[in-house]
Amino acid sequence: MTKFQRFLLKRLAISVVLTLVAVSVIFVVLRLLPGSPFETLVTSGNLNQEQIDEIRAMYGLDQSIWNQYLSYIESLLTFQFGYSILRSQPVWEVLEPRLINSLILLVPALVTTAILSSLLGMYAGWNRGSRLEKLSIVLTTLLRSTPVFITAIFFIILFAYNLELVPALGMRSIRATPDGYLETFVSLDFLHHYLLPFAVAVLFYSGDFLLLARNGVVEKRGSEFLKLHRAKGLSEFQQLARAGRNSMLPILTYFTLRLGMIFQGLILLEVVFSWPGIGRELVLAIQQQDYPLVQAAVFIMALAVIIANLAADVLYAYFDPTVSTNGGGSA
Amino acid sequence: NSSRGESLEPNVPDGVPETVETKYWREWETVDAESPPLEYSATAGSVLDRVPVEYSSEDDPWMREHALMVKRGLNDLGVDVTLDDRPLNQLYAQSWTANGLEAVISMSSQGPDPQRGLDPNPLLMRATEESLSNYDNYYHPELQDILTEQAQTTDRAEREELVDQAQEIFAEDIGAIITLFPNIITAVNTDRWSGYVETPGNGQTMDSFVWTEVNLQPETDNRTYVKGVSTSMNSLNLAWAAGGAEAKRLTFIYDGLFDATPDLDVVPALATGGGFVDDTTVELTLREGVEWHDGEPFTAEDVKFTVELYDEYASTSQVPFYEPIDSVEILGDHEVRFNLANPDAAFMTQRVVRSVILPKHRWEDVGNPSQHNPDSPVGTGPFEFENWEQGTRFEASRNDGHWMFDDDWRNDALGDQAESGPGVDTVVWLNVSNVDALIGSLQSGSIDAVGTNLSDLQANRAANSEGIEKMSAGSYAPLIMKLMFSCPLIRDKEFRVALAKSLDSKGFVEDFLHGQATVPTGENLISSLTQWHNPDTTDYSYDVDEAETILEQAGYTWDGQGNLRFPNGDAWGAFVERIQPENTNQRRTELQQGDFS
Amino acid sequence: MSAETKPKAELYKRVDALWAVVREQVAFLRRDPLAFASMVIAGAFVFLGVFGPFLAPHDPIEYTIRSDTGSVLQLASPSMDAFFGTTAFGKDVFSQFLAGARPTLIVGLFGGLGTGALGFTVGVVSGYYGGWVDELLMRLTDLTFSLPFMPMALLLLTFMTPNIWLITAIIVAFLWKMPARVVRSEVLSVRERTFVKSARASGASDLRTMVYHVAPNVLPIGFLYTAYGVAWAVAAQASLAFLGFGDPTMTSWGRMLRQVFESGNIRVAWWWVLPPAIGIAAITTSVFLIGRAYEEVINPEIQTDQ
Amino acid sequence: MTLLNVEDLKVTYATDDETIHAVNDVSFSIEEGVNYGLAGESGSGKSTVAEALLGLLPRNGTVESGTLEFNGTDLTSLTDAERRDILWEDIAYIPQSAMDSLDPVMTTGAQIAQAIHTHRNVTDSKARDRVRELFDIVGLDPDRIDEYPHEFSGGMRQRVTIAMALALEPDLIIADEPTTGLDVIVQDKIIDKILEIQERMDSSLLLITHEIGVIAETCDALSILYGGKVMEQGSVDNVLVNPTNPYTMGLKNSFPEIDAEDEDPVAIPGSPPNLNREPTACVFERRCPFATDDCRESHPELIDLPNRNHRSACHRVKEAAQLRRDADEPETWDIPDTSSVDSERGEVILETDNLEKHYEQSQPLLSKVRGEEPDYVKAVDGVSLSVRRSEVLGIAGESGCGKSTLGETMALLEDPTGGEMVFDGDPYEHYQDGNLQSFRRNVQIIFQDPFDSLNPRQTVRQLVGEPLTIHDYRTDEQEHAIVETLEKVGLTPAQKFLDSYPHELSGGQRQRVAVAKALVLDPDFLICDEPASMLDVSLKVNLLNLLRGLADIEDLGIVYISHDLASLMQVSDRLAIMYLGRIIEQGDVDRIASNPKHPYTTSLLSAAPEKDPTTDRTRVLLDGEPPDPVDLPSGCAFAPRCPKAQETCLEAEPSIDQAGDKTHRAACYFPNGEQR
Ligand SMILES: Nc1ncnc2c1ncn2[C@@H]1O[C@H](COP(=O)(O)OP(=O)(O)OP(=O)(O)O)[C@@H](O)[C@H]1O
Ligand SMILES: Nc1ncnc2c1ncn2[C@@H]1O[C@H](COP(=O)(O)OP(=O)(O)OP(=O)(O)O)[C@@H](O)[C@H]1O
Ligand SMILES: [Mg+2]
Ligand SMILES: [Mg+2]
Repeated sequence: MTKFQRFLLKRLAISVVLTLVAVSVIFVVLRLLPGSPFETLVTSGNLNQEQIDEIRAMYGLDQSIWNQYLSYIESLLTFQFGYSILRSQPVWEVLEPRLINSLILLVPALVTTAILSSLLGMYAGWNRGSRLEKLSIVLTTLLRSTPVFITAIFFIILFAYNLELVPALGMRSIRATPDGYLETFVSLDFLHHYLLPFAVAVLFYSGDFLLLARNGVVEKRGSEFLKLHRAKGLSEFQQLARAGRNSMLPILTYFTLRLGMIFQGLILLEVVFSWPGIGRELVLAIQQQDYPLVQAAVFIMALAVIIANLAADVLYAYFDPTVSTNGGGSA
Repeated sequence: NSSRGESLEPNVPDGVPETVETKYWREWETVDAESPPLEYSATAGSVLDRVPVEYSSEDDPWMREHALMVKRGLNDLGVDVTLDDRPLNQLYAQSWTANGLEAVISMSSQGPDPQRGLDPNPLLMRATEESLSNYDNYYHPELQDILTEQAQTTDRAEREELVDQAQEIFAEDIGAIITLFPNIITAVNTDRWSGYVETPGNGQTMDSFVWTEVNLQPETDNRTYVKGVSTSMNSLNLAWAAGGAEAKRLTFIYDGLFDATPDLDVVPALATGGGFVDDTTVELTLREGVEWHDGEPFTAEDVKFTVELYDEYASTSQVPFYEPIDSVEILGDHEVRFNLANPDAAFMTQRVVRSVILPKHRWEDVGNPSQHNPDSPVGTGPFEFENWEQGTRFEASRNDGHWMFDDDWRNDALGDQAESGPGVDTVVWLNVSNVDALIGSLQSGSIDAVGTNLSDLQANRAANSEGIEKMSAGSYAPLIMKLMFSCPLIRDKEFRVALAKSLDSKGFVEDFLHGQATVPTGENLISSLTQWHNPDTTDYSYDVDEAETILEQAGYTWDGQGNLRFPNGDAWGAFVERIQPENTNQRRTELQQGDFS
Repeated sequence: MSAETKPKAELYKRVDALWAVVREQVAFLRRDPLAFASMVIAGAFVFLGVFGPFLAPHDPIEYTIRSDTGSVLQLASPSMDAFFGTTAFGKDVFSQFLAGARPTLIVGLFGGLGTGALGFTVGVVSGYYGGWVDELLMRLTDLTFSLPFMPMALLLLTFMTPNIWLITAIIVAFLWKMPARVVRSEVLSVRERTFVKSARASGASDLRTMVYHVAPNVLPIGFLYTAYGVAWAVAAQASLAFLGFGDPTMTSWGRMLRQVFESGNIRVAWWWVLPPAIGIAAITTSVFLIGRAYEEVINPEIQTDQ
Repeated sequence: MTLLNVEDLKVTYATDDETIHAVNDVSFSIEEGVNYGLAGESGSGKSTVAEALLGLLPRNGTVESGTLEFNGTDLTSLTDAERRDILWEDIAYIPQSAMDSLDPVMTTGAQIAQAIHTHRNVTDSKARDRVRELFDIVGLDPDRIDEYPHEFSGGMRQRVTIAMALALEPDLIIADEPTTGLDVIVQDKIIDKILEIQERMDSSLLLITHEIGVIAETCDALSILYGGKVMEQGSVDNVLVNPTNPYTMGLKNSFPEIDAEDEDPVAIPGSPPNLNREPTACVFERRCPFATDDCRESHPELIDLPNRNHRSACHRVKEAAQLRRDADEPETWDIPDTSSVDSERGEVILETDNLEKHYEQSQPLLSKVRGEEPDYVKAVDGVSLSVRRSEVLGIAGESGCGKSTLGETMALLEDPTGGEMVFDGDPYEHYQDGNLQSFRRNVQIIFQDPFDSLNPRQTVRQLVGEPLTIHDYRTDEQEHAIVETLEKVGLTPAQKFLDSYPHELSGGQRQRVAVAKALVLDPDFLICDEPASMLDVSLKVNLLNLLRGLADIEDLGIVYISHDLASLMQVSDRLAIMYLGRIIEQGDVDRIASNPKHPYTTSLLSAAPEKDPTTDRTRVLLDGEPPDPVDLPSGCAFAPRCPKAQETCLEAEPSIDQAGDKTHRAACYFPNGEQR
């Protein structure tokens, strides 16, 4: 077994344990919640106690907490998310299209911003002290630090309400009747709706990548090895490329981590734009106390983070020639 | 309990406790708690503790204003208030555990569920001891008897008499405070369609009734009617749906045994006639020649099957219908008999109306109907299912042969509001995420009507556009302020009366709802829009001075800063007497207590 | 020196030393105009947070603005009666804006300080002791990383009635991991520095070494993350309030935005949107900018050519 | 023909609040095929000159004026593209810190190939062949060209940069301190390699270093820089044999030499000038014992001296011969003569017997479960030695041989894993068992790095006072104790320093504070782990003298650890030579210096460069690197590298008593003395 494999194994084990713990925490928190969707029915005076008990039994809410926990763990880990209380559908059937909608918005946005902002950041770092650098930093800091829903509201007011360039809400125009993912996503109407949330997501994340790339390059620019590259007669651009290459690893790692946090990070974006994604669905489910749905959505989000963390560590260990792969700490 | 302001030294007549805590004064069948979740005590001569008042601003946009109105009223009496804005689900959660209210006053608006407009029971019966919804622990012996009796009185006239009495007693006793019945306000495009039907509690465009949709006539070539809504259906399983939207919208696809008109009158639907043969037996004749949307004929088998299925799998939305039915017998192809477990007066006025009958041939092979989500629900209703995409759209098309599309029939049911013409072809519900977008879509023509409650301001804003009109209809669903009857303060009827008189509901409706609500005469749960309304109930009209006088006479005093104090001395003795279980429904004078002012 | 004055003098020295550290730490403000401007904004914000509710001309929630005829001024644009216009129920936006700064400040400040302090402590302890303590604490941060903040906060707030202290606590409970990790890695490198070994060689206890030698040298990072913590906390609080999980008893900027958004009035009532939105954006951005300018100063690696 | 001609070069650095005049009117020229040296203390502007030549100045650096002519073209007038063409093709560069000069995410071979591709139009495989060839030339395994920099040791990385410099056979190689940071043996090998290759290629070399000895051995001509000014220049033979500038004299004198152990090195007191304005007086004036009013008026011109190829910038250049004589006397430099008080050695205060410190290597869980014996790094592997009061025991050895570990184990900062240690009559277990504080009070350790051994957030008062607080020692007169100690280590007046933070002090001052911190508790025993290696020569000498004085006057027992044999010779009474965790030779200083018995000692001694260019030394170059301390060969650990190794050496390990007598022992089967 090589050192790397050993490291991989240990990281994997940690991730599994983390998943279990995280899932248990979610369980405990969910069980602490009072009430359930049936309360509405009781309040309206329509159900008697027997009927309530019957329904609870149907969803396993009458079993001992311990049994509920076990069957919960078992079903989550086998991706059997159960049956949505409110939607009378398997949870996965509810979540799958939302997940796709979220991914279709967020992944391209993240990739775009990672590439563009990193390049811009590298360029800014290389021209440290220039107006471009200062401006880009202030601008991205503004976009990065302002909560995303505020940026989104500003954009809606400006581009949708005042300039009327794009629609403010939704993923497709309300009268559209697409069939299947292809028809949904490959259309001008979709693009029209896509632009605004996409732009906000891109801008929101631009700050982190820009600063990371900029700091990396600034750091490398004063370094000895770049001096040697310069002495060798490398052109300015080649030098920048080397500095960029040397700053890639943190960016890559960060990208991976961000990818893991993607769903949770932009819940508010989905809410403001009424984007039918998993984040918005989660907020709705929480409001309606649809346990199985909440549980599955939070689980997916946690899992994404855990997997991304794992991937980031592994990528780091794999791509950084100098990293020690004894698996000591995970940064 | 530290009190504010200067309290008086308690001065208590012999044998009278100095302090009275909130507690259960009767054994409650539905409550298993040792003690109520509210801690509020009355002490002779002490300044009243802050009165906790709860509401949920999620309930209605103006709910906080309403709460502030209550606060002002109590402040005017010298009572300080803690307003507790709670998440709606927490407000509901109190009923789940049914230990009672956590606040002295708890307000929430009731949904305009058709059942609540058709029969007085859904609202009135909450005042009975056995009701799960009686978590305010209200009890009035006489009312209890009358309500129990009327629920079993199948004779309409007799029952009406009893119901009238019940309303009088409740209002006089202030079993709760009923401030207003808010209107249903929406906006529609009148350039494209005419024939919007005003239905109480449902307005012109909401989904509890199909009148508008069957009556609409196109003003243009377009026969597809698009309604923007902000809540989405979660499934196509009407009977086992937990939410409200599917139970309403899917009734477009299904028919009930009877239906209700915009006057809240019962009219035949799948059943054409029949009624009680004795106290616990109901026989109905069913409409002949009705076909399911897939072409199968509708028969008594379907009715029997449906009721049994609901019962076996505990349908959530059809509880009112099947609950009293003990068994169903098929008397003929189009004749059924329901055997009821107990005499049930509401059966013919409420339970069979808007009931949903499922096609047996579709459901008999379904394993667990509560987890079944039919791909394409088949009913007998005026509209046929076309397609549904969760959270996006729902589409149904005209079932041309349905009796509702018969002009004569509609003339009967709708009276003046009936219009004739080619009618709609397709109805589309589009999910629009928020009100702002709804208005925008209506103005831009993407939708023809808003199927969500708007505020007056919003409706006016929408109506600013050419061809858009505001629509408003009254509602029979009240805003109820529950009072926690285990709390000594509330148990004092004198205080209840003063409280009722301190609330300026009319002013509130004028100021914040632009008059778009009905203020009832006194604390009457039953709206004047329904057929069960009694207009002659006691009205404790808004009058703060009078309220103060009442309190003063009951022995309450005020300290230097104007804070209200509990009675002291002999007056305290009278107070303690008033709040005893046998006296809590009586005024001071009825108990021959003196004037303590 | 009398026995009495000695501890006093000692105290002065301490205070002086602390003050010197703070002065030294904020010296960068003089050089960076952007950071300076941000500092001014942050100062104005603190002022608003402390005095805003007293300055508000009306009660932000209870007072209703009425026209001369006595009718309620609903959704009125800015005027002399209401500088920032009114809300859908005739409340004074200006008063709400002033009053709304306080919860934002409280959560921001205490959330930031809590995040910084907790993260700093965990980072120092974890990094300094290493071994199983480290392993345990770092797994704990892994765990908080994998529990998504927003959803968890929403869940927690559904069964506990939201109030600002609870919200602050939740924010701290989820955000401490950031400074903890960074401080820890910093401590790992400080721990290896000779002066720490030297402290041990002169017989200093672990606690003493940690408090006097390790902690002060990672303090700048702690400060930095406290600043970021403030920005995160403000943003988190605003986001929660916007989703309807804010403290319902207090007017906050996030809650104001929720009310405009929910009431379907963003399209018309710009006067109701802009004050809270700009308020939040300005404060988070300026705190971030201060943090960034500060980072520029304390991170020797990016100051190589100065 | 003149290859490079630098005329009146002036370079400034702009910083936030001031302008640093780093190089002021420097002129020199390098003939073809000549090795040229640039020497001077740290901060004298050596690197700046090199970077100006290469156009590599950082952004805040500007060439204010002057010409830089290379092969007839003026380098300052070139466009970027033209300059890039000349770089590497004609002028190659070996940067100061080879450790970090290689791109960490690019294989070493690729970095060299990149240089080739940039200038020559060759195929990949040709370039690779060339890289392999270059690796071979610099003595690296050609099969390792695809490895990343971190996979090489510091010395090997330095060779990679040399290989890179040679890639295109340039006319001029600029080597900026190519050996700083490497230990003597490696340094010696690298210098040798550079010379050998450069001989073969016939290129010129501009060698920058602060080690006069290295220049003396390798260069033909040199310039001595101080404060951005050329103080003296000319042929090595002239300048270093007969310096005419007081600065050169001071610099030369402060280099201790191994053979001259009787003569105390003399340091230049004070610190380098502040360069924030152009010099108006002679830059050396403030530290020069011979300064006159003239010197305060202006900086002297560089004057051609009568003998060929020798120039000096000194107002009193005419009196050079006299100054030279005076400069040899410590009194001239105001340095008190301490060597006179030679006290008796006292009783033994610390003794170790077979002391061991093995580090367990981290091991996969699986092997742990299986109960496999873990591997150990035998950093200290059976060391026996003793130190008396008033005695300085020197410990020498190349990097990584376990010197620091030994020091820290003796200070009980590391737990010994075997062997015995007795301090002041009690075994170390006694101290570990609850009496650690009393041990800590009496045994102090001073670390290598003056910049890092003081907490940057404490004032001198807090720093020096802390041990007193911890041990509750002299608490009532703490201030007095602090002042007293500071003055003892030569920080006078002490009051001036009390409230300073470390960053406000110079390196030498910091190291003194560190010493004061150790001495404030009046310890009995002091361990010094390379306390002077980071200091400039003159500061180093000061510190050595101070320690010697402490041993003599305060009756301290001192262990002085260093890889710099020359300074060890100066300060120690006895010497122990360490190799891979063992002491392989031990004895009185003069006996080891004059008659080393172990071949390793011999090579160590021979590796130290001589500052006098006229003396020739015979190098004993060692093959390879020290073996992996995890996997020691059986037998004598030195055998694989030993020029004299025989069968016996590989079979069993010789004990320290193998050769020599009581006062001079060596672990060798074939010691030098006996063979003679
Ligand atoms: N980038 C810079 N900015 C400001 N000052 C600088 C810069 N680089 C060097 N200096 C200053 O210029 C002077 C000369 O520095 P230089 O690096 O040339 O010295 P050196 O002789 O090479 O010293 P060393 O032996 O330590 O390498 C020093 O005082 C140094 O502090
Ligand atoms: N904590 C440790 N764990 C494992 N191995 C160690 C540890 N400390 C030192 N070593 C190893 O022990 C050996 C001796 O190291 P030490 O630092 O004592 O050498 P040194 O002679 O002081 O070197 P230098 O001259 O470079 O300071 C080296 O191989 C080193 O890698
Ligand atoms: Mg240099
Ligand atoms: Mg060492």
